[in-house]
Amino acid sequence: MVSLRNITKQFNGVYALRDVNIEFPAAKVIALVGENGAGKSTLMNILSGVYPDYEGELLYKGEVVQFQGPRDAQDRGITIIHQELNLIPYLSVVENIFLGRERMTAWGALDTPKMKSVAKELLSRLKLELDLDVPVSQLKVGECQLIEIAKALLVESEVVIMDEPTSAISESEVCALYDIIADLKASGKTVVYISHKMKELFTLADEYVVLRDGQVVKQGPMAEVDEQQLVNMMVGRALAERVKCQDRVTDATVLQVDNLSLPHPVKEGLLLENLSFDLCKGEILGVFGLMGAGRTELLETLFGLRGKPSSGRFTFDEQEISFFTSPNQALRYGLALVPEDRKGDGLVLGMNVRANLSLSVLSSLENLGVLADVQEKELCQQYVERLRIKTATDQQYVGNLSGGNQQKVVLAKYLATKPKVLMLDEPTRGIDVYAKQEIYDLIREQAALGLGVMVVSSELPELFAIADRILVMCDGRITKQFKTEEATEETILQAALPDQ
Amino acid sequence: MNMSITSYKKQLQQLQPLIALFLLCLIIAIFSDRFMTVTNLWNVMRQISVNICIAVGMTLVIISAGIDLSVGSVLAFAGAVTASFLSMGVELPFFGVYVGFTTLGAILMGITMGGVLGLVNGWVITYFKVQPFVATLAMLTIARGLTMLWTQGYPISSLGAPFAHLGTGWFLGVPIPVWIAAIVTVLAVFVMRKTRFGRYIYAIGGNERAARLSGIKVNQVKTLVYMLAGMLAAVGGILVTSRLDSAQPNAGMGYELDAIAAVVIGGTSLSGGRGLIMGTVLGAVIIGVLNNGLVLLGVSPFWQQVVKGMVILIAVIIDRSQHKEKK
Amino acid sequence: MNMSITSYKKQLQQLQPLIALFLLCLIIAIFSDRFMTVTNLWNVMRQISVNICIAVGMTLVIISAGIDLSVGSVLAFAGAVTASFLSMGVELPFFGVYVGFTTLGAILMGITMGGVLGLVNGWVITYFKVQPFVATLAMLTIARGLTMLWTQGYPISSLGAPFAHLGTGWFLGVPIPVWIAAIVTVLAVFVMRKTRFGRYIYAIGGNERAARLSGIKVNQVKTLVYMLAGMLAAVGGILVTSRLDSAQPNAGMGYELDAIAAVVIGGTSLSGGRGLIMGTVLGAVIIGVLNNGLVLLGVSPFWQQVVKGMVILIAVIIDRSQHKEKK
Amino acid sequence: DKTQQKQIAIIVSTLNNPWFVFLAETAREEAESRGYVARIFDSQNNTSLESDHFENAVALGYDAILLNATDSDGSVANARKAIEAGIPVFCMDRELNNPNAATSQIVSDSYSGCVELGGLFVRSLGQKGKYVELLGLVGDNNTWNRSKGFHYVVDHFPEIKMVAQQSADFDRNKAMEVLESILQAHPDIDAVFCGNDAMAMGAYQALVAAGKDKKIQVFGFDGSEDAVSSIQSDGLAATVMQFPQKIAETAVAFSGEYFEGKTSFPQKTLVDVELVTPANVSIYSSYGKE
Ligand SMILES: Nc1ncnc2c1ncn2[C@@H]1O[C@H](COP(=O)(O)OP(=O)(O)OP(=O)(O)O)[C@@H](O)[C@H]1O
Ligand SMILES: Nc1ncnc2c1ncn2[C@@H]1O[C@H](COP(=O)(O)OP(=O)(O)OP(=O)(O)O)[C@@H](O)[C@H]1O
Ligand SMILES: O[C@@H]1[C@H](O)[C@H](O)CO[C@H]1O
Ligand SMILES: [Mg+2]
Ligand SMILES: [Mg+2]
Repeated sequence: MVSLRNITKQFNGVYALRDVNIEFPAAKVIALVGENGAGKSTLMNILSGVYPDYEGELLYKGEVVQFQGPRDAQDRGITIIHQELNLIPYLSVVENIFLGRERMTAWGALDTPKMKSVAKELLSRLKLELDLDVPVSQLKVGECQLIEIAKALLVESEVVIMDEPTSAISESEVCALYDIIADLKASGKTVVYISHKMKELFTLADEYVVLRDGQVVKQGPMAEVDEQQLVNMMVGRALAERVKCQDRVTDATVLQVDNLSLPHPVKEGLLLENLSFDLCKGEILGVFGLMGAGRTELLETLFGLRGKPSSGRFTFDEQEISFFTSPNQALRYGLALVPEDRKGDGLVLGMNVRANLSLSVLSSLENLGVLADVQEKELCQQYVERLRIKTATDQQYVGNLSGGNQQKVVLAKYLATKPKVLMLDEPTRGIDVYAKQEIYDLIREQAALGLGVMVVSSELPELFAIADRILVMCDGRITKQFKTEEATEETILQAALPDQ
Repeated sequence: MNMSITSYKKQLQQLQPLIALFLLCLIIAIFSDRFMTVTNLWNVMRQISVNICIAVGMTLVIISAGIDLSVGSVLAFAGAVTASFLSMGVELPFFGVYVGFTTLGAILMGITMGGVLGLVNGWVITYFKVQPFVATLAMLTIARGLTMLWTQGYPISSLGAPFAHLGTGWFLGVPIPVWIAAIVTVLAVFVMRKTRFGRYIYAIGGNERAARLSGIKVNQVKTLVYMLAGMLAAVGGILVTSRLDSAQPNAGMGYELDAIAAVVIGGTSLSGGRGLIMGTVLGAVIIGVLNNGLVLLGVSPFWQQVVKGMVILIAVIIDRSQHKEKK
Repeated sequence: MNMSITSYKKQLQQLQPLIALFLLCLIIAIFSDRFMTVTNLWNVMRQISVNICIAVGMTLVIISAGIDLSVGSVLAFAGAVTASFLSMGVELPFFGVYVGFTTLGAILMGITMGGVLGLVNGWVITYFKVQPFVATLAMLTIARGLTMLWTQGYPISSLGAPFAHLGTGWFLGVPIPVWIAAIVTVLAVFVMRKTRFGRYIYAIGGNERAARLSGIKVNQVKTLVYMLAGMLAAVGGILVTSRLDSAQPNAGMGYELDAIAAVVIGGTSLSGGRGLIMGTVLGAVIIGVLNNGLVLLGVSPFWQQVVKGMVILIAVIIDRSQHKEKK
Repeated sequence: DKTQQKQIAIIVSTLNNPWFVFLAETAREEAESRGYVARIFDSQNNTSLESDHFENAVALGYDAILLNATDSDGSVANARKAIEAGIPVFCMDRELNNPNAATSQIVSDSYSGCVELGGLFVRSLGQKGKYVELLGLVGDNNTWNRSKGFHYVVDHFPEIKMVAQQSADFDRNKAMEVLESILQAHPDIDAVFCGNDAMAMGAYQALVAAGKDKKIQVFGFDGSEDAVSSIQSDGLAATVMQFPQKIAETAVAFSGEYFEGKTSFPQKTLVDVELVTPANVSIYSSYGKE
């Protein structure tokens, strides 16, 4: 269906892709894999017309094409679901789905009823029940991602590219997507599927293509490789086996929450209801839940971002505190939060690595009110080395780093505050296997130094890999607490599902 | 954050500025029995119709996440162009038969000129990627200079009865400027709610990148928006000129701020992506009633400025706090 | 996109406006031999020192992703306050001994007043979450009204030799207003590069939420920024008053636009997060040289406006296109 | 009996210039002292806003309007509106270009004042020298009447040369900045003629800063407080005293006569102006005589 011939793309003289040659056959699902920054998104942006300037040739149905823009590619039958969400926050669900492809009445006015009925049908295919008139800004990331999928399905296309379509969707909710991909395949369409979740790839894909540093490492049938081989090809080396060491967990409680309740900001009722748990020094506490279970709210409430809870007691480092009222206060006491949305909440993209890294600790880098450049530089160097942040210099714009390295910068920023408790919200979202392992190591390392750690994650394997204990949340309540070794996927999911 | 363009009725009910307007009217009516008279209310309506025309254009621009500081100067330029074409018509007596046509022709020339200046704004913004604030700030100066050059600094007066009728006449018991403002409003509401173009303006203001990726010709839409804003400013300019029977080279100075104030009081956020035409109209009415009321209540001109600034602030804060609750 | 706060030297080399300034000076010097004289250059410097003071404050505000439209009115109010305190000092002859102190005291009162109005701006913006454009637009009106009330519409003149010296005097061969502008600039460069506060301003402008999550007291920093902008506007007001030996109630009208133009020509983006004080100073110099050059070249006042607008546009476009290449 | 009280609207072009504040305040005080209700409307130099004020004044049933027009042409339609509604309009200071547009116009005799000033100017320069003229708002009749009166005399002397003519909008700060730049191009001038005193003071301030205030003579117009005291202390060379108080009083008096039934008024009443020089300055004060 599509052939890429010697595709090369540079950004400011740096190669993102170099001489890439790939064939995408019809009626197949092709997994495109690679580490963060390998060039997957860039390649797909070329294929879908987002980047009209590149070297090399694009063959579509046997003829050379040069798309002028995304619309051009779409009209010829190539659709993409982008890695980042591309919805208009204040437009409603229907309005977003039909954006750029509105149905009109004979009078030339927008045909809203028609669009609603089509949208309804589309969403039911995705097993998503939503008020179509609600602005998407009120939806959660996962729901938005499903709307992106619906949007792409609206267009009749020959090639559908999905760039990490499930990064914000829990495993239990991707089944609908699997069905849709199967349908597409059955009707002869080509699906290019990008994901860091190995399990999905092996379920879905017929073929794989591995990219590393902007070059194709290998292309072949999925059946001929196993997970370990694929990972090795991506990374270019074998990953070491890791062992958990449990003996770092102490019994010194560092954080304790009793009966925490938080009112819903708009509706009647509670967003968080009677939560009680504690955390010890050196312990890694995992928090699991489905989309919208209230995990982010919990962390943000503790961090002082959500205003005062309506009830509850909070003990931190043996001091009883009536909950923090601002991140500033939380950080001063030694509670840090690595937020879920690293670009939106974690980083100042227009500043360089060094300025981002030192942002929370500038007061300790002052000399008579003047910032001490040397100390700042040293601090930065220290963390770049310790966390193995891949950056040319610490003067590099943080926006130019790969996702995994951005995540490490956020992590470093909060570690630099020398916290007693570190909370991480989806710390490895959209991050490749290798970088993931590195971040797990870092988390363990910190816990071993006596830090209390809370990790919110939607991926069970992740929690099984690092957590000592797992809290399960559902609808703003804690439904179960497990010691990791006593839990199974089934028991956890059971606890996470709302009991109708 | 309930400003999506759906469920329009629900939103209209939530138009916070209505409360502000109601309170304002009440207070004025309590202290001045002149306020609630028919002539006074028509007066107020006629006075705000220019601001409504400009502010409707401004609303489109602001919803698209832009801003247009040049409207006041564009208004003056369009007024001057119209007036000079009208005067030309008068100077040639053998064209007398075509007076009707000439009036219309002059008006069309004025609106076209407004559109051209708006187009230049749009072109500079989309083609050279200059921020709207800067591009239209430059146009504010340039168009004022052009007006001065065109008129040589002198007003152009005595433009003839048919033209003057536009600004001062009545039709079916309603002042003509009010008709014009009403038509502009209805058209704009229709465009924003019922057409693709309107939808695209919301989309671009909400997330320009996403709009582009959805295949919307962002530059084209934006350019058109600035062109429309220029044309509506020109309509305002023609009304002003007609009311005064004279094109003033310094007309419209500072009108951009009045228009922006109307938009903002009407609940449209300056960050784009949301907003309602009806909100802006309400905002313009509030400002008009306020100006009228301050005079009726005999507030000294110096205090008027202080009070006006405070009322704008309070209106916006009321609006904001209501939204916050909803969030 | 090369406006991070690192590698300062590299950035200074890249200050695009320098090219614009150089070209401008060249053109003027070719056509007028009066331009490159010492007195004329000091003159230009003295004239722009007020705009530099205001524009430096505006730069802080804009880097924090805000805007301050009220500076012109705040300038007038501070000037009026200072002048009236000075006149009071003069009216009481038995305080004669303290004239020196009274001058300083009046100046401090003026700066304090500017700070207070700025504080109100900051408070409205951070506490009520009103958009800076709207909050300072309201203040523009309010502060003008306050000035009128304070002066009752009459200028306050004859403020005494020591005070007049501030605006007209020389020190070590350099006009005192130029000294003041230079000190303001140096302090601001220092604050933005070398202090925590400066870093926080960049961070807030770049990503306010990330800044808050990093433990920065965002509201406090922002309030302080508006307060500083108010104080710097007041410094400008005191200079204007001293130069004219009179506080004019209508002083400073439209100065916000000049200040914003200086910031923008200097390469600071209105979306916040980046920008350099030195860029703004350059921008102010460009505007000053342009104004001076247009008069020296005998350009008609009407054309002056057109040319000014175009030059602003061209300067910004040059700047922008250089950045784009780099991107 | 409050309903029987006559109401007078005083519509002024702007309150951003003390001259108009004084004019408006005097008119109001005068009207109130005669037992009328008087209110000031500020047009902010905006003819359209002035139009609003007229509509409001008509709707509110004012009995007379004292107008200081924003524009000699642009205000004609506004005044006519009131006249058509049966409300008399008395113009103060600024003249309308249509003699029938107002009930009566009371203005300073700017032209002959400047003819006189021109004579003094020529004498002071010894019939020889270079000068700069700063014009007021170019849309205002006063600006041109003053300029024309001045040139009527001065242009007869070929050795007196005008080297620059610029507008400074009757504004002190603008005048200062414009003159600072002009001085660069023409450092050797002997005098500056300004269309009002605010500009004269600004120009003078520029000369002080350049150290040229003793060499270059500045001539103004108005008789503002600043200008009078500057002449007293050897600052300005001369100004022309207008009597805004007299203008205002006449306008109010005419309104009173109108209320009593008089219908015909002189189309134009010229209020005399007087030359103020260091020799006679002691008998003058702000906008009037001691
Ligand atoms: N607009 C851009 N400007 C500069 N560099 C860019 C740009 N977009 C991508 N890059 C660089 O190109 C390389 C490839 O990036 P790309 O986004 O394609 O990676 P990816 O394989 O999709 O990674 P991920 O798994 O994190 O999504 C990276 O080094 C990235 O930093
Ligand atoms: N500002 C808000 N206004 C209204 N509802 C909100 C707001 N923030 C969160 N909610 C609601 O609170 C619930 C919990 O959301 P939260 O983001 O904490 O979920 P989560 O468990 O972190 O899931 P995920 O991050 O995977 O989406 C959801 O039902 C969400 O709709
Ligand atoms: O006569 C007045 C005064 O001269 C004033 O200074 C400016 O406006 C004119 O109309
Ligand atoms: Mg990617
Ligand atoms: Mg979450």
